[in-house]
Amino acid sequence: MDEFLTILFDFLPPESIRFVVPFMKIIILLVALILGAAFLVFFERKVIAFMHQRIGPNRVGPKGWFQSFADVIKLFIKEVIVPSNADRFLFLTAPLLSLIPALAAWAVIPLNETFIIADIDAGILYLLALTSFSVYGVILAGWASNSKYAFLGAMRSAAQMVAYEIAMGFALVGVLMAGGSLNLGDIVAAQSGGILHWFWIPLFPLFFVYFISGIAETNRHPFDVAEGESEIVAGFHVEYSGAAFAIFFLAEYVNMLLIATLTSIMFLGGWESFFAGSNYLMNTSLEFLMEPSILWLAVKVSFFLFTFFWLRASFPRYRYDQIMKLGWKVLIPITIIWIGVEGVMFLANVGPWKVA
Amino acid sequence: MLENYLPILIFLSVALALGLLMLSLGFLFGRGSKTEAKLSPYECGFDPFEDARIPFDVRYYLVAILFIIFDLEIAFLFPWAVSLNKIGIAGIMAMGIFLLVLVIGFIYEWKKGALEWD
Amino acid sequence: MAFIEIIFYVFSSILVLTSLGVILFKNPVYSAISLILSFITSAALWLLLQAEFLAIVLILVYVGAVMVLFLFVVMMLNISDVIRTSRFNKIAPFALFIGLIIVGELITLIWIRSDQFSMTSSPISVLDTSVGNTTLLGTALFTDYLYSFEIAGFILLLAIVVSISLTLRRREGLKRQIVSEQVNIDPTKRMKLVDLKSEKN
Amino acid sequence: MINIIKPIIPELTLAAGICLMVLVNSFIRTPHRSTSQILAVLTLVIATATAVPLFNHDVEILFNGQFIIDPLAIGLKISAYVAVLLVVLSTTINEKINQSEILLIELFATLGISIICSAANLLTIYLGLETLALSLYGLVAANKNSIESTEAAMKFFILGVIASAIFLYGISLIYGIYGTLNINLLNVMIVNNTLELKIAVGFILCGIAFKFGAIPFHSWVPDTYQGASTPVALFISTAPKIAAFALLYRLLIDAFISISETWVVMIYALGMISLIIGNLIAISQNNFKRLLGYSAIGHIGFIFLGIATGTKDGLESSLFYLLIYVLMTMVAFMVIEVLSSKHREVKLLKDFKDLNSSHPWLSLIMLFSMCSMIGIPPFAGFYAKWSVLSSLVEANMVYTAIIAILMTVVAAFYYLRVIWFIYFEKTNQEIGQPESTILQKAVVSFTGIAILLIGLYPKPILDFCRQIISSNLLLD
Repeated sequence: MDEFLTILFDFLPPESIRFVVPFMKIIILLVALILGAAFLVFFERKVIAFMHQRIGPNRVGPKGWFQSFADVIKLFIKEVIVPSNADRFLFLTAPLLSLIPALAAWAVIPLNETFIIADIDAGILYLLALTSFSVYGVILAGWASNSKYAFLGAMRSAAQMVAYEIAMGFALVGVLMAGGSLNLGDIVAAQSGGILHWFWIPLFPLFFVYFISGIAETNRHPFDVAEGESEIVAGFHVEYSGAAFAIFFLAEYVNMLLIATLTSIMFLGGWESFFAGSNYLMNTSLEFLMEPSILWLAVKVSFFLFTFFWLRASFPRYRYDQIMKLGWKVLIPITIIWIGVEGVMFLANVGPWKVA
Repeated sequence: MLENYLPILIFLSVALALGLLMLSLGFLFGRGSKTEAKLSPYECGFDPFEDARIPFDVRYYLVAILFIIFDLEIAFLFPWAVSLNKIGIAGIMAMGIFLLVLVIGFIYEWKKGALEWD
Repeated sequence: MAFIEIIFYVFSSILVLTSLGVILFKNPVYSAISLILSFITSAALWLLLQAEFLAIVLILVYVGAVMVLFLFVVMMLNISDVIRTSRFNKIAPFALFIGLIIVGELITLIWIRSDQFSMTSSPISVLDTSVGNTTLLGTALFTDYLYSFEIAGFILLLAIVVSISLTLRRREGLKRQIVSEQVNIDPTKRMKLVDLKSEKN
Repeated sequence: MINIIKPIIPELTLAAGICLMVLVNSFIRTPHRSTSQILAVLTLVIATATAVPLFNHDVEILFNGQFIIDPLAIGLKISAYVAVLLVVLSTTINEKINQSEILLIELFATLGISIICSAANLLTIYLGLETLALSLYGLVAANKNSIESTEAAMKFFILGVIASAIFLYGISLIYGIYGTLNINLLNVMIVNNTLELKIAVGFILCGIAFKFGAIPFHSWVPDTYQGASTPVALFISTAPKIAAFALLYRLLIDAFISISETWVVMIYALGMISLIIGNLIAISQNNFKRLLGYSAIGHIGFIFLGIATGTKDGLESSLFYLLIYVLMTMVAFMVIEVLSSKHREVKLLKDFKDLNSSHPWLSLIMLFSMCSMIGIPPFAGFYAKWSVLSSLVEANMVYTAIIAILMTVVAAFYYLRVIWFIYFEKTNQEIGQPESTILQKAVVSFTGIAILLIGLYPKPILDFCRQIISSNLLLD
């Protein structure tokens, strides 16, 4: 990718290459993300419709495939209402504050061995920092709207995100102990091999906790009390309309993609093949299945995305005290205990880590 | 090392630009009339009686404080987890004591009811 | 490397502006947001000093946690009251005086004595870049600075104890969900079959 | 292994006691005072018992230059533990504030004091300082339902964080100049007195002065003494002062002895202002706790003057003065604590009216404390003042000594006022029957008599101070 882009922009002065190449990579990634988010909305509706035994969107385009584009156009030609009591500047800044971290997190995510925008050492730390930053979009949206429902939603959401971020952070520590690096590429490399070499087996509780807190962090069902329709209308974005709402919407779906991708990378071996190192496929015509590829990552990500929808269709919304209880009293103890277990495993030299 | 952070800077600017673009597109295409009722905050059809920014339960602050403490703990755990191979048994024991102290704190929170939400 | 210098000046001017914003904005929420921005820009400056781990932890802890608490507090204030009773002008001369002293000291330090600073070796050259910044920090923290690290653990415990003892008020008469009781319900105690004799005409 | 563990056994004891107390507090719904108190007392007794044999331990620096064990550290630790022990023993149960948590936080503070006493690194000093400061903020605010206490805590907290920020700024300047935080290394590296060093020492001195409560960093002292509940004020006025002395010693003597001419001037100025202004303001106070706050400032002035002589003799007498001061002020607060009941707190001077007729024994003890604070022989306070004054004279600071004597006369005025109220004012208002236990009365009596006994035979304490100070090889 890098070489290709370098050759492509060969005509530019050499100093600018280091700006142009990442820029082009970013554009490619952003287009993919936005398209992904658009189709994700469509799939969500289709999957849930399937589970409800309905048809779902089927009017726009063949079998409804262009539904999301119609939605996007609709959203953009709608009026952006800024309520009269709202703090105008913050009201319009809040959506940006939730979009920017959601997108910028992708900078450190490798999609295969070579495609990564910023290969920094402290990748996971960067991700955690950005995740913690995303709470501001919600809080400020709620405060700036100057509406009671929005404010309540923002407060709920902030306390919830805060609780689940700790569980998430502890789960990440477990991954780090196993992977021995903060760099996501290195973590995938530490899992090289087939499905039995991935971290989901030694870190099963953390895998579970991470995905659940990921759902809670993105304010998705069944943890969506921040926008619980039946209680506080639409929560923190009750006053948002048109393009401003679209930004929140985009951020939410990009975050879903992010959580699914991260879970795949950290616990399911990223782009490694399910069959890597398998003796049965060796030297057969199916040997190509053992190669690592971005497609494997796509399969894993799709599975987690499907799980997002599946959970949404299956579970009723949690009550708020139950959410807090789950976060503080179930997930955090599990992660702390498992970190202790990992420490013991490390001392006893069992597990995936290499003792130097 | 710094070289690796340049794309992040570019990415942040691009993301900001994208957000601003979306907002301005919304203002550009989205036309409509602004009426007083439309611009008032959403509140069941009534005019709101008071400012929406009301005081709320002290419990939220407690949660935020506890979050800071645990966040710091995570910040300590990160360098520990990646240097496990280098610090040896003594390092692992050190973190064991540290975690033990904080687990005692966690038990205290739990038993005192600071984690209850009612 | 001129580009890094440009970045440095951009971020430092943002830092200065946002720090001014913290004290000059009348609306405390805006002050808090300025503070957040200034943390982010100082993190960027730390990054320029190769302090990768610390820069990101600055964002993680201060922006991600401490400022959330600040915003909680500030948002609860009745904004119009706060603006009216702002006593900024009374304290300003004193604060300005202290600020000027500190600025003056820094200028003397950097300007007049800059030749002495060369005696401390530049930290960047010492670092072994093949191992990550975080790993190096971890290695030092858990071996050389073990004692301080454990003290930090106790300070955190103290913070837990103090914050709980200061903020927690038990409200009376609340009903809580006790899951274990719900799960361990004995159906025979909840339901009773009663034979009702049918009415006879 | 055992060689590393042995010097830190007192700290480990405290830490284990703290953990145990946190657990006890979390599992017992309504913790009995006695459980917590017994635990706290046990912890402190064991800590003291393990610290005493370490007094003759070789001077050693452990944990990569972060922990030092020398007679100074151990001596100050023992004094602090004993002081806290007496405080804990005399604390009454009171349902209004959560007493068991107060005891717990006091143990935390003791741990902080311990850390400061044997810190060999500016980082450890700062950590110990923050442990202590954070617990003190919590203690002052512990009386959640009292506006006075909350206000005092707020003031204390804000001033405290500013002071520690300034202190930290000084430390970072030092680190910027010398590239190390290790006190021994600093002592070797600091040879010439540069401007930036002076600035850094000035900043650090601000932090120290705040901890002591010297003017102009004093404004938290009267407010917290007045606002905090009596057991808390009792604690704040005693053990943390010992920590402040350790802080001063570790920084100014251990690290910056080679530039003593710089900080001696600053200490002298601080001491002089505190002595004069503290005593003058104290005259007009009607609230006894507030009065003790201002009198504390005056005493701190005395202690600073002793240090400002810059001689070993002056340091010894300052330390002696400090220990005696801790004892005297402890007695004064203990008497209020014992007199106060659940329903009313004795705090105004007029509450003492005619105390003699209802509580003659407590009145006598209060008389001991006040006379000692004035410096009337044969009470301990006399020897404390006398030793500081004589070291001042020896250091050719005769005029300073004269001013100090003058201020003692001023101070006598307000201390005598207390005595006047106790013995000569008549009132119809009965002071209620106190709810204090026999244990508390025994502790008060013990400390009260100790003032007299030390006054009659000051040699052991003086020798103790001499041994602590002269153990330091860095002093000339």
